[in-house]
Amino acid sequence: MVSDLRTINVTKRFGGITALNSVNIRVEPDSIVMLIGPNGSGKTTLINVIAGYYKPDKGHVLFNGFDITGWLPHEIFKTGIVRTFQIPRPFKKLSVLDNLLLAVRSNPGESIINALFRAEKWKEREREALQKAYDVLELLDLERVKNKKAAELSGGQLKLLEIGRALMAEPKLILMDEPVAGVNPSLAHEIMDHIVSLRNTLRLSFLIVEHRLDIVLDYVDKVYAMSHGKVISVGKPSRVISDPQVVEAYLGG
Amino acid sequence: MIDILRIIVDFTAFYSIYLMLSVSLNLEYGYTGIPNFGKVMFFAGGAFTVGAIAGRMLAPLAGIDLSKLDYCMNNVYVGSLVSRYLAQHAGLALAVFIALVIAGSLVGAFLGWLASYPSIRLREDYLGMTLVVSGELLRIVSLNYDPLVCGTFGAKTPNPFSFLSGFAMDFTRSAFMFTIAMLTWLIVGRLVKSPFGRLLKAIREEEEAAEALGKDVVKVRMKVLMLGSAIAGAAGALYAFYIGIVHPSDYAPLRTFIVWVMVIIGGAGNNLGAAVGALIYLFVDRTLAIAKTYMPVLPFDLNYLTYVFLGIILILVLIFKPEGLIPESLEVREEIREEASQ
Amino acid sequence: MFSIEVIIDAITFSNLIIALAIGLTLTYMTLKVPNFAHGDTAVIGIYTAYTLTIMLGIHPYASMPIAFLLGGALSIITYILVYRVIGQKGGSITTLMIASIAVEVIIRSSLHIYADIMPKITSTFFRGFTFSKYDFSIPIGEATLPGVLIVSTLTITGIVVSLYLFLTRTKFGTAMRATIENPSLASTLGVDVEKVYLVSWFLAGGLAALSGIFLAFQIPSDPESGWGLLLRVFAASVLGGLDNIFGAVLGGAVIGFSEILGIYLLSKPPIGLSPAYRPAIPYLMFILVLLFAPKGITSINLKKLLGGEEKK
Amino acid sequence: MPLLMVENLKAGYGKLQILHGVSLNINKGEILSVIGPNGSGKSTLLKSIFGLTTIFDGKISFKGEDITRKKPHEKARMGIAYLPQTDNLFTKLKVKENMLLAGYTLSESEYQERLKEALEFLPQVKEFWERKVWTLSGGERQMVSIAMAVLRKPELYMLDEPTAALAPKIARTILEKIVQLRDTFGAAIILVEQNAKAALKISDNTLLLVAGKSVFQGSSSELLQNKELAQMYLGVK
Repeated sequence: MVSDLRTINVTKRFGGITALNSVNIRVEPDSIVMLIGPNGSGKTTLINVIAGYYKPDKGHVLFNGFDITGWLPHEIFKTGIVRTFQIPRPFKKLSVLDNLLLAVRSNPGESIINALFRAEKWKEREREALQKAYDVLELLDLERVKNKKAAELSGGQLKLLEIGRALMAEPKLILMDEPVAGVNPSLAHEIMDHIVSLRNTLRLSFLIVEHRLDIVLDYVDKVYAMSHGKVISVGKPSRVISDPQVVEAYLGG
Repeated sequence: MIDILRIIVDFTAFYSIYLMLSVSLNLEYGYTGIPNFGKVMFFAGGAFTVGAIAGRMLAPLAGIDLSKLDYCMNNVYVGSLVSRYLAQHAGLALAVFIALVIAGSLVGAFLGWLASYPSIRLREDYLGMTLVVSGELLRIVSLNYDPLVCGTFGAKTPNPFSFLSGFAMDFTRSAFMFTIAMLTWLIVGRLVKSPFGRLLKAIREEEEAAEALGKDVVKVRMKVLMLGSAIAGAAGALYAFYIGIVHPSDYAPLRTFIVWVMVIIGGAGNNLGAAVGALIYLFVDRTLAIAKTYMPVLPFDLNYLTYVFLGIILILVLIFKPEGLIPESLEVREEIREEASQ
Repeated sequence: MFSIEVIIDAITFSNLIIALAIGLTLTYMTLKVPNFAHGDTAVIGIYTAYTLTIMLGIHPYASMPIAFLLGGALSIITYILVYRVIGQKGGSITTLMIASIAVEVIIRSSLHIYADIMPKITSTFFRGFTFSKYDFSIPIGEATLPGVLIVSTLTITGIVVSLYLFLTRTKFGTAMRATIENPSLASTLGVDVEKVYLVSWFLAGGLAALSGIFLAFQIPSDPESGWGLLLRVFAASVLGGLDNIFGAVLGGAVIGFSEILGIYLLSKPPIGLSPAYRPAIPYLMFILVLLFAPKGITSINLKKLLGGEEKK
Repeated sequence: MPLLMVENLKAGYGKLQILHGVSLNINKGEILSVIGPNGSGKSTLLKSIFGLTTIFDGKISFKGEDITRKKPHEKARMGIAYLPQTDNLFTKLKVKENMLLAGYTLSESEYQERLKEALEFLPQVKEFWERKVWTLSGGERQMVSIAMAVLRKPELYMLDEPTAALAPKIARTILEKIVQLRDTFGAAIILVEQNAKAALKISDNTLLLVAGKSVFQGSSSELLQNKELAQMYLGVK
């Protein structure tokens, strides 16, 4: 699966504040890239620009060479970029299984005509999706709760469901906003193990915003450090966290 | 005996109309979360289609030259001549009936498409107000603009079942109406059980998450409002034929309220709930209407007391059982699961 | 261009809409839900005054304080019994709106029952009556100023001024504005938020019932009068932005004037529209405002004029 | 006996646990800064002490009294002032109206007296007395919110990132004012700061929070000399 994301000089302003100032990043195929930086450094804004929730004022977002700048969120999804939310947003009154099935890409059963008159068109698809959903449930250890309302899950399970939905969508690149925040350490390591194995087996790429450096750092290939809307350091994890500029930005000089 | 049968036949006709309305509102509000406070507008759209077209279209066939007489001043007369003509041409009569019900639903869908423009952009409170106001705007225009449904005169609708008479006619008409209503109910029931129905609930629960999963929320809302309004339009057309006259003042906001009562009491987000809600409402309403004829003369119109009761019941349900009598159920997808495990 | 009668009509009608829009905005700011029963509260005022006039011979203007208290009390009761309970149970905006429509239907139908019963007791019609025969008038030059113009203008001006002073010059009024903006912060400072809401609902209901009386001086009234008023008040409040009382004053004036002056112009040749289309003017304006300036006219202009920051 | 004592606090929002056991002590006349990377639970700690989160376990005592389950307004009345990072002012109201509300529960004479004190402490506030809050700059707003707190004469201030998004010069002025709060009124102050260096300079003690746990607790000078601070702060080790 090919996946190559680049942002070129992406700039985004809110009122008088420049949230992103000419940001260039690249997520290479089959890689796990991490974005770090103190509060207000622009990490989530960058995710929102890439996922189509904000339009950048300047610059471009390229995915596999296509210019996807300013596309709407549901159009971005179609390119294979899928995002997760910092605070999980499950469909609360639906079962865990339905939450997963909803993430299926271009389900023919989601059109009125097919739903009513062409069951043969979507039943097959639904069956495949169900098989896949079971794999995902097993992978994320959510089998026991598959027929529970999403509203009844624990905080950690909701985080997993958020990731599960992204996996169901046959992504090429997953944008993750704090996947392990508020998750206990052993589960957090499990989540990161999953991410690495997905990269290795399905060859997915990840762009991860996370503060839990203690947990995540060991798993990633490359780190971008941001401060005040700019990229201030990039490279191998060990290099970036010992970069004096990064330490300075965190400590607030 | 025939009295009871007549009551049942009359009940069935009304039930068909209200079932369609509550099913359509449930689709919009219960499943998709669109608070349609202007239901009566789409209902009126269907009824006005019949009122505006039926008499005028069929008059030449009955040998009336509309250029020589004022249709609105004479529409009762024209209507009865047309009915008499249709009595001789059963096939044509039924074709006209079906065609106009379809036309009514198309007009409903068109109005739904128009209404979907603000409904996509507005918050729920603003949307609620907008739909109420739009419904009233349509009523004021129809009351004053004669070429539509003859304003305050009202437009007589021809009776497409006049080839029958007496109980046979009432029975056949109710049977037709009930068939259409049941078909609607079954179709919507099938729809909400499908992946499309699942998508509707997802949009209701978390709009942004649905977008993040590639769903075109705007388009889906638009489709739902058009479909719901098409059903309401068809119900309006049936109502126009059943009552025999289309009078704009009949399409007051109170009708919207009644449909909400049915959906909330029955249980929003459950297709069976919509059917049960309509049944309960109609049972109370018809019982009171019949009881009225046997009761001593009250110093006021009993209908008003009915509305007071309905209002109180609605508030009590909202407070103590907001999920309704038949709450939304969790979809377990047994059938497909079994097939998958094979 | 406009005769003095038309201007008088427009001012009197606007006064009414302004008073109602102020009340609607007050309650909207507390719960963020449009109160559909607001127009009916005005009709309760009309019926209170009418009953007192017919049965006790009290002049409609003299009934205004009683109508105020009654409307306010009713408004508080519905708030406590319905909206507060549903709000505490976590009811959504839509749920509250449905409840509000139910309250509207209950009040309107009760008024109908009242209007059915009363004629049998008093041998007088309780529908389609006006107070015009009780009104006084003052001749000025060529024209005659009807009493309702003077009384309603003085009353509404008095209300707006005293409301302004109350909200800006008193500690409780300041606390009300603070609560409306940020209830949780206000409560941490020791403001009794619940009391603020009760006062808001009381004032809104009282104002509606009191000013409703002016309507019956202008046009025949019946239990259905409240509904038509309500939709005009929606238009006025939305035009005013629904987030400040002075926007409501402006919105009320714009809607009231456009309706009266608009239909006057449209009904004359060359257009010659039927005057029955009159309510279509505020309804159309409402839809246009929502489509093109959904936050109301005042908010847009204020922000641009003062160069204020954007607030989420 | 410390003024405020937090023992093994576990708290979060609904089902989501953010704090996994945090303990701290603070005495009168002391500034305690809470530092740590974002997402470590600094703001949650203040909110939890003030009673705005779900507390799963642990104990909070103020002046020897167990206040773990007390409601925010009760805590406010006991003498704890909490200044959230945002929404700590009525933006549509004038500065003087905000001050009036800060003294809402006071009698008129008491209010005038306290107002005098507050304005002596922060004379700058008089300069924008008649202006609506939304027309003020971030630094001016911060002054007003501190003045509002001073008016209520609390024994414990809890300030959540009072210098966030402020220009460095203004941030320094605010920090100076915080030191003065301690020196003039003998108040205890818990200061949550993103800017760790600046916070360490003015505080007596420091609590370093990483991933919802206290990693270091002790005198600020001790921490400043600690060579591994940076690594600890980033939460790598």
